[in-house]
Amino acid sequence: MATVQVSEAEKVYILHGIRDDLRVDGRGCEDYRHMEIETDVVSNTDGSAKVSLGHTAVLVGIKAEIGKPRPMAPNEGYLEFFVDCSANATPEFEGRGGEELGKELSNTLYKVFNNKHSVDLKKLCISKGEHCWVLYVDVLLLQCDGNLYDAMSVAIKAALFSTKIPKVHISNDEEGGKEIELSDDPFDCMRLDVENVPCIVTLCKVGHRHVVDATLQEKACSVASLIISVTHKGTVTCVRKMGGGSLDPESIFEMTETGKRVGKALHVPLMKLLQQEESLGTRQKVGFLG
Amino acid sequence: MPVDTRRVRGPEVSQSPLLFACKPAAVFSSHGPRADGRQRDQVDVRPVFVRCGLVSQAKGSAYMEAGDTKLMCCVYGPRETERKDDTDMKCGRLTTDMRFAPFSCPERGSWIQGSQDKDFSLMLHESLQPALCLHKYPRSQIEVNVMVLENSGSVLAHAVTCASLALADAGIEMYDLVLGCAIRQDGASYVVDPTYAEENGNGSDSSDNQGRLTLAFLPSLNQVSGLQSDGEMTEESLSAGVRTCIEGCYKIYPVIQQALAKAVRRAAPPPSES
Amino acid sequence: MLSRLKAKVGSVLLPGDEFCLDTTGADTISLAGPSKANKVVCGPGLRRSGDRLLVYKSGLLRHKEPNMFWMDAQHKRYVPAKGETVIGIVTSKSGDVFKVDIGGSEQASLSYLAFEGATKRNRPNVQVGDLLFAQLIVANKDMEAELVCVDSAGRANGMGVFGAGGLLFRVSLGLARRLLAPQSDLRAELEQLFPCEMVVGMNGRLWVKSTGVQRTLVLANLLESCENLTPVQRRQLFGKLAQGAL
Amino acid sequence: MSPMKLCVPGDKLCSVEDCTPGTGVYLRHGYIYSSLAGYVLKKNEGEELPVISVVRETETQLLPDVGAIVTCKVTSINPRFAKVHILYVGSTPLKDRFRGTIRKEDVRATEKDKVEMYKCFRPGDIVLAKVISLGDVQSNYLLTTAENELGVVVAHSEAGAQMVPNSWCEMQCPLTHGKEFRKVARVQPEYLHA
Amino acid sequence: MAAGFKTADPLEYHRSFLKENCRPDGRELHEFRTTTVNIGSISTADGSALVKLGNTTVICGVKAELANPSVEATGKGFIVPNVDLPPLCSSQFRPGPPGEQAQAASQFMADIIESSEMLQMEDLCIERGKLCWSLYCDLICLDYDGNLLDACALTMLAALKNTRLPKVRVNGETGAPEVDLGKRRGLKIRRHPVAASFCIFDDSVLLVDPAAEEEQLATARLTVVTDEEGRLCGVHKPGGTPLSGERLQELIGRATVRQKEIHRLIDKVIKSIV
Amino acid sequence: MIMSDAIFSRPTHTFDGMMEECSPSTVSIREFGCEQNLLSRSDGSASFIQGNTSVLAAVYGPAEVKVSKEIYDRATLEVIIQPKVGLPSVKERAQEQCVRETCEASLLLSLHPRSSLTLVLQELHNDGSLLSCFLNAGCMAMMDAGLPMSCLFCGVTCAIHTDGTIITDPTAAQEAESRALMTFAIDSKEHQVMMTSTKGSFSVQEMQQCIAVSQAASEKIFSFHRESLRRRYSKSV
Repeated sequence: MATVQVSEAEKVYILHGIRDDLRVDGRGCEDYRHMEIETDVVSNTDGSAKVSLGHTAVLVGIKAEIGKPRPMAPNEGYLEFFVDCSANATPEFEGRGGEELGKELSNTLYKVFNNKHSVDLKKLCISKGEHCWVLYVDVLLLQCDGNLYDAMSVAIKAALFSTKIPKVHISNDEEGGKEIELSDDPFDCMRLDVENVPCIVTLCKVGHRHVVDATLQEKACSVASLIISVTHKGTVTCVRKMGGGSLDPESIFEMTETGKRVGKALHVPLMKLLQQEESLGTRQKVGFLG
Repeated sequence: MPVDTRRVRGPEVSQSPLLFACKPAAVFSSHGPRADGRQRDQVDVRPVFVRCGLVSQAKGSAYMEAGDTKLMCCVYGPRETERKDDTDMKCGRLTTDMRFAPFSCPERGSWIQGSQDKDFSLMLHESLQPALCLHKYPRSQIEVNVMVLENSGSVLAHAVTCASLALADAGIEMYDLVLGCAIRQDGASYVVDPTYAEENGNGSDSSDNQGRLTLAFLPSLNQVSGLQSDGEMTEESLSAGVRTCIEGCYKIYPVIQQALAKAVRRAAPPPSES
Repeated sequence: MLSRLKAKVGSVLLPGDEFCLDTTGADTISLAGPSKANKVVCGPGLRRSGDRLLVYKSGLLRHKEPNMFWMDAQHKRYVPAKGETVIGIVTSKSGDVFKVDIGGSEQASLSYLAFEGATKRNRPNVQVGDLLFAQLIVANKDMEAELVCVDSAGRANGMGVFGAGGLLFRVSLGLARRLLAPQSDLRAELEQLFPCEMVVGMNGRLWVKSTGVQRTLVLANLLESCENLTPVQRRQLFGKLAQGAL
Repeated sequence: MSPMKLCVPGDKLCSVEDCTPGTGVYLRHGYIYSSLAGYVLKKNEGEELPVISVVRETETQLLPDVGAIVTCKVTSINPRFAKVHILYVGSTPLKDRFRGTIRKEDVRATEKDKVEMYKCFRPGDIVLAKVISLGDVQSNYLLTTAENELGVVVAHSEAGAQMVPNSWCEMQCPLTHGKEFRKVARVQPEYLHA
Repeated sequence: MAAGFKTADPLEYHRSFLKENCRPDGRELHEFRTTTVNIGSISTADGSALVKLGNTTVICGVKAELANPSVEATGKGFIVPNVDLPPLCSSQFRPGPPGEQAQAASQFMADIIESSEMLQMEDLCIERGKLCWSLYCDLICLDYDGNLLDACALTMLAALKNTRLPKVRVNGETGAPEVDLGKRRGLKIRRHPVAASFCIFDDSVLLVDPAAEEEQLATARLTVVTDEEGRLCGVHKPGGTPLSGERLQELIGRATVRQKEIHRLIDKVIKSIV
Repeated sequence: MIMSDAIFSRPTHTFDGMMEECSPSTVSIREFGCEQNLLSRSDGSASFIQGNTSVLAAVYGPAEVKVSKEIYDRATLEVIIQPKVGLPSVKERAQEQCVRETCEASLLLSLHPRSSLTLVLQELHNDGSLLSCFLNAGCMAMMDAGLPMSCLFCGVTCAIHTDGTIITDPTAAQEAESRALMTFAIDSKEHQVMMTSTKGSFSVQEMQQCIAVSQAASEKIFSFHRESLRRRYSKSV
C-alpha cells in the first residue's frame, strides 16, 4: 500500500497528539475526514458511485450479467469483486505492487460479503440451477491517501444502492427450452435492498490508542490495524488484523467496540444521503460528514 | 482461458462425483454432540500430532496433524533477497507461500494457486511476522512454505502453528512461538477447531450470528498477531470468540513446546558446560 | 605420427576425429631433434589430451611450419582472441571504462587511458554510440575481454574512434580473414575498382567509406556478395562494374 | 549432573538482575527471554553476572557479518572486481549461497593501484576473505583479501591440477610446472590436508 | 575440513568416497536407499500413498472425477498424472509453474502408464461414449533428495493400488449419473511397473539410486522400468555419457531384481491394510 | 519465442547452403538430407529431412547469459522445441530435456563459461521418427555454428512391429502400428548409446537388437556428415 516516510520527530508529535485525542488535522480519534459521495456517475454501468474521503478517491461500477449459479448454491446469484489499483493513484502501484494490493482488497471484500444478509442473493436467482444474476463489482482506486477500505466499502454500498437490474421474463419456447427476455423499459427494474450492506471501519493502533480514518502519516506511525465491517445493526461481518505488528487482546476488544459504534453511526447519515440523492433525481455534489 | 501447457492434460471437463451422490453427505447439525464426539461450547480442540525436522533439504520443517487435517511446513533461508529495496538493508524479509494439494479437499482443487491460497499466504505472513526477530537478518529473506495435504478444517490456524514450529526448528530467532486456533460460531453456540464439514456447513435454521474466526496468538507475550473473521456475528460473540481461541491456543501450547524440545534433543546432545 | 596428420592437411575433419602423436610409433619421420620438432602447436579447433590430438570443430585442417595446426572453419559468431583488431560500438560509460560491443558473448571493456595521449586530466572524447577500432589485449574464457586503442609504443597506430561518414556492416568471419590476409586478391581488386577507405575487424565487421554515399553503398553490396563467389565469378562481376556506369 | 534445561522461543529465562544476556536471547521489560529453541547455557565469568545464552548444536544460520572471515569461490572476474559466492562463514557452511564482491582496491594492502585482477584470482579459485561491508541496495557483500592470511587457498592450473603456492603472489602446477599468478593466502594449517 | 571440502569441491569429495567403493551416505555403489510405502493416509482422496526413498519423499493422491469419453476413444477413461516440485521440497525449486524437470517427470509417469498397460483404460469406462472416470494422479514431492522418478513411479503405483472408486450408474430416465459413495471397489492393476534409476559418475563409475547431490554431479542418468514378467516398459536416458549395450544389460539386470523387491513390498503393504 | 520468429522471418534462400541426399543401402532408413547455414540471423542453422519428416534448427551463441542462469565454469545450454502447430506441451518439454542433455554431453561447454547457447528446433513436418530428426538437425546446426564439440551424435528411431520385426526410421503410420518404439542417440566416436527414449514394452533382446541396428544406421549418417561437410568446403578454398 502507498506509504510515506515519517521522521522520528514527526512520529513522536503525532503519537503525543493522539494520546490527547488531538490529531494533526484537528480531528478527534473517532472522526472521519470530509467525505463526498456521488451516485450514478458512470453511464455504462448498472450502478455506480464515487466516494472521496480526504484525498482518497474511489470509483465503483457495478455490472449485472446473467450467469450460471454455483453448483453449491443453485438458487442464488453471486457477487464478483475486482479491485484495480491503477498506477494513477500512486506510482507504487505500477507493475506487481498494484496487482497484489488489488488481490488483497478484493479478497477482503469477498469475506465482508460472505454472509446471508448483506445482499439477498436469492433475489438474484432467475431460474434455479440455470440462470442467475452475477453482479460484477469493479472498484477503481483513483487516489490514495489512506483508509482505502472504508472509502471502498462506502462506495460499494452507494453503488449497490443505485444499481438497477432489468426485470426478466422467462418464457418456454417450442422445444421445451427456456428463453430469457430482458425488459427494455429502464424503469421496469429491480432494486437491491442495501440496508444490511456493511461498511468497513479501519482502526489504526497508534501508541496506546486507536484512530479512525487514519491518514498516511498516521498509518506510518502504527504497527497494526484492525478492519471491521459493521452493519447498520451493529453486527460484524468481517474482522481482519493488518500490518506487521501484534495487538493486545484487550485492545482488540476496545477496538471492536469502537468499530461497532463508529460503524453503526456511519450508516444512518449515509442512508439518508443516498435516499436524498435518489429523491432529488438530479445530480449534485453533496457534502457528507463535513 | 489459457490452457496449462506445463501439465499433462486430461479431459476438457470433469466433475466431482460428490455432485451426483444419491445420498447427500451428513450435514452439520447445530445440536447435540459433534460428529467426532467432541463437545460443543467448550474449548475442545482435536489432539494434535507434530514432528519437526522431517525434511532433509529444508533449514527447518514441521509436520502437523490435527484430526484429519494434515499439513507440512518447510523453512528455507535466510538467503539472499531476490529483489532488494532499502528496508531490506536493515531488516530481513519474510515470504510465505501456502498451497493446497489438489487432493486435499473433498473436491479436487486446481494446481494453479487461486486467490484464496494467496489470501491464506497473506494471513500467514501477518500472523508470523510480529514474532520474528527480522532485524537479525539484514539483506536476507526467510521463506516459509506450507503445503496442506488434507483439509479437514481450521487449516489456517494449524498452518500458523506448524509454520512457527518450522521456524523454531530452523533456528530462526523469534520473540515467541505463534499458535493458531479457530472457532465456528453457530447461533448461540460455538464449536472450537471446526472440521471441514462444520466450517462449511449451513448450520442451524436461524441464520443469525453465523461466523468463523481464526486467531494467531503469541502465548508468552500475550499478543494477538493475526485475526480474521467472516460471516455475521454480534460484537459480543466476536469478543467471546477471541477469548475462546486464546484459550484454545493455550491448550496446544504444551504439545508444541514438547515437540520442539524433542527436536532439539534429537538434533544434538546438550553441549558441555565448560 | 605427424605424417598422418600432415597427410590430412587441407581436408575436412569433424569433431571427434583424433590423431595419435605418439613419437615412439614406427613410422615417425626421422627428424634431427624429435622432441623439438614434434612440439605440435594446436590452434583453434584442436586440443591435446595426453599424446592425442583431438578435433573439436568441423572445418579444414591447416598447417604452418614447423608444426602448427589449426581448423579453418566458417563461423558467424565472433569469439574474441588476444591480439586481434576489431571494430566495436561503445554502449556505455561506467567509472573509468567504456563498455564496447564487439560481437562476442559479453561486452569488452576499454579504459579511458588506453588512447593516444590520454591522461587522467585529458580524457578522450568518446561518446556512447561511437564506433571504435581497437585491439584486444585480454581475451580468454575466464575474463572479460579488454581493448586498447594504443599500441605498445603508446601510439594510436590507426586505432581509435571513427570519423564521420562511412558505413558499417557485417560479413562472415571467413571473409574478414580473407580481406586481411597479407596477399589478398580480393582486396587488391577492390582497390583497383574504387578509391576507398576500408577498415576490417576480425570480428566480421567492416567499415567502408568512399567518395560519395552511392559508391560506399555499391562497395558494401559488392563485399557482401563476395561471400559466395568463386574468384572467377568475382572477377567477372568486378569487370562488369569497372565498365559500367560508375 | 542434572540434564540441561531446554527452552523454546518466548520462554522467560530470568531477570536482568540475575544474568547478562548472551546470544539467542532478548530483553523485554527487565526480563531475559529465549529467542531460540535450544539449551540454556549459563557461563560464569569472574565477578560479573553470568552470561545466559540459548544454544543449538546444529549450526545456527550465520549470516556473513562485518569482520567475519569467509571462504568463497570466485565466479567471475573483470579488471575492476571479482565476484564470488560465499560458501562458509568461519567454519560453518552456508546452506544458501550469498554473493560477494572483492573490489580491485581491496585485494591487497600495498601498491593498491598496481593490482591487476587477472594476476590475483581466476574463476573457480577458493579464496579466504573478510567482510568489510554489507553493501548497499545495488551491491553485494564487499570483501577484502588485504591481509597475509587472506587470499587464494585452492586454485587449479590450466591443466586442471591443484597448484602449489610458491610465494605470496605465485602458484605452480605440479603437472606442467607452469607458473600462474595469484594473491596467495599464507597457508593455514587446517587447509593443508584438504 | 572434511565438511569444508564438501561444499568447496563437492566433486572431489564424492570421488574420494568412490575410490573406496562407498558413498558419502554410507551406501555401497549398487545399494538402494531404504524404501517405505504408506498407503491410504489421505481420506479426501480416492486413493493415496506416501513413499520415502531415503530422504526423498513423494505423496500421491488419486482423485476420480466423472467425464465424457473422448471422441477418438469412446470406450476409455483417462488417467492424468502430474508431478509437482514445490519450493517446499528443496531450495533449488522456485515458486511458479512446473519447471522442466517436473514436466519431464509428469510425461515420464504418463509414459509408464501407457507403455506398461498397468491399467486398462477400458476399465475406467462407465457407459460407452457417455460417461467415464478421469483419474487425476497428483504427485507432490515433499523432500527432494534425488531419484525423483523411482519415487514417483512407486508412489503412483501404490496410490492406484489403493484407489477405490464409488459405484456409479447412469439413470435411465434423466441420463444423469448417480453415485453411491458408500459402495466402492478397487481398480484392477494388471502390471506392476517399477523404475530403477542409476547415474554414472566421471563417465565410468555406476551408482544406483542417486541422491540429489550425486545426481547433480553425475555425467549421465538412466532409468529402467520393468514389469513382473521381465519386460522393459521404459528405458529413459536423457543424454550424458555414452553407454555400451553390455553396460545397459548390466543395469537392466539390476532393475529386474529391484522390480521383484518392490513388488513384494507393495503386496505386503496392501495386505497389511486389508 | 523470438527465436522461432527469427526462423520464419526470412525465406529459406540459401547462400552457400546446399541440399544433399543419401540413399541408404543395407539398414533401411528413409532418404535423408540436410542443408546447413540457411538462416542469416542465427549463428548456425540446419534443416534435416528424414523421408517426410523435417526439422529446422537454429543455434544462437555463445551470447550473453542472464545472471540467474549463469554457470561460472561452463556455458548454459537451452533447447527450445516448437511443435508445428500450437504451443509446446509437456511432451515437448520432455523431448527438450533429452536433446539438451545429449547436446551437453557432446559440447565442450567449459570452453565458453558464463555464456549462453540456445538451440531452437522447429518441427516442420512429422511423419515419424521426430525425436531422432530433432537430434540430427540439432547436431548439424551446432556444427554449422562452429561450437566446440568432443564428438558428433545422431538420432535413430526403431519401431518393433506387432509381428516382431524391427523397422528403422519408421513413418508415422509404422509408428502407429508398432507395439514399441525406441529412439537412440549414438555418438560418433565409439558408437555407443548417449540417449534412449522408449514407448511401449519390449524384451531385453529386442532392445539389444534395436541398439545394434541403430549403431549400423549411425555409420551411414556419420559418413553423410563428413561427405556433406567436404562438399561445402570444396567451394571455398
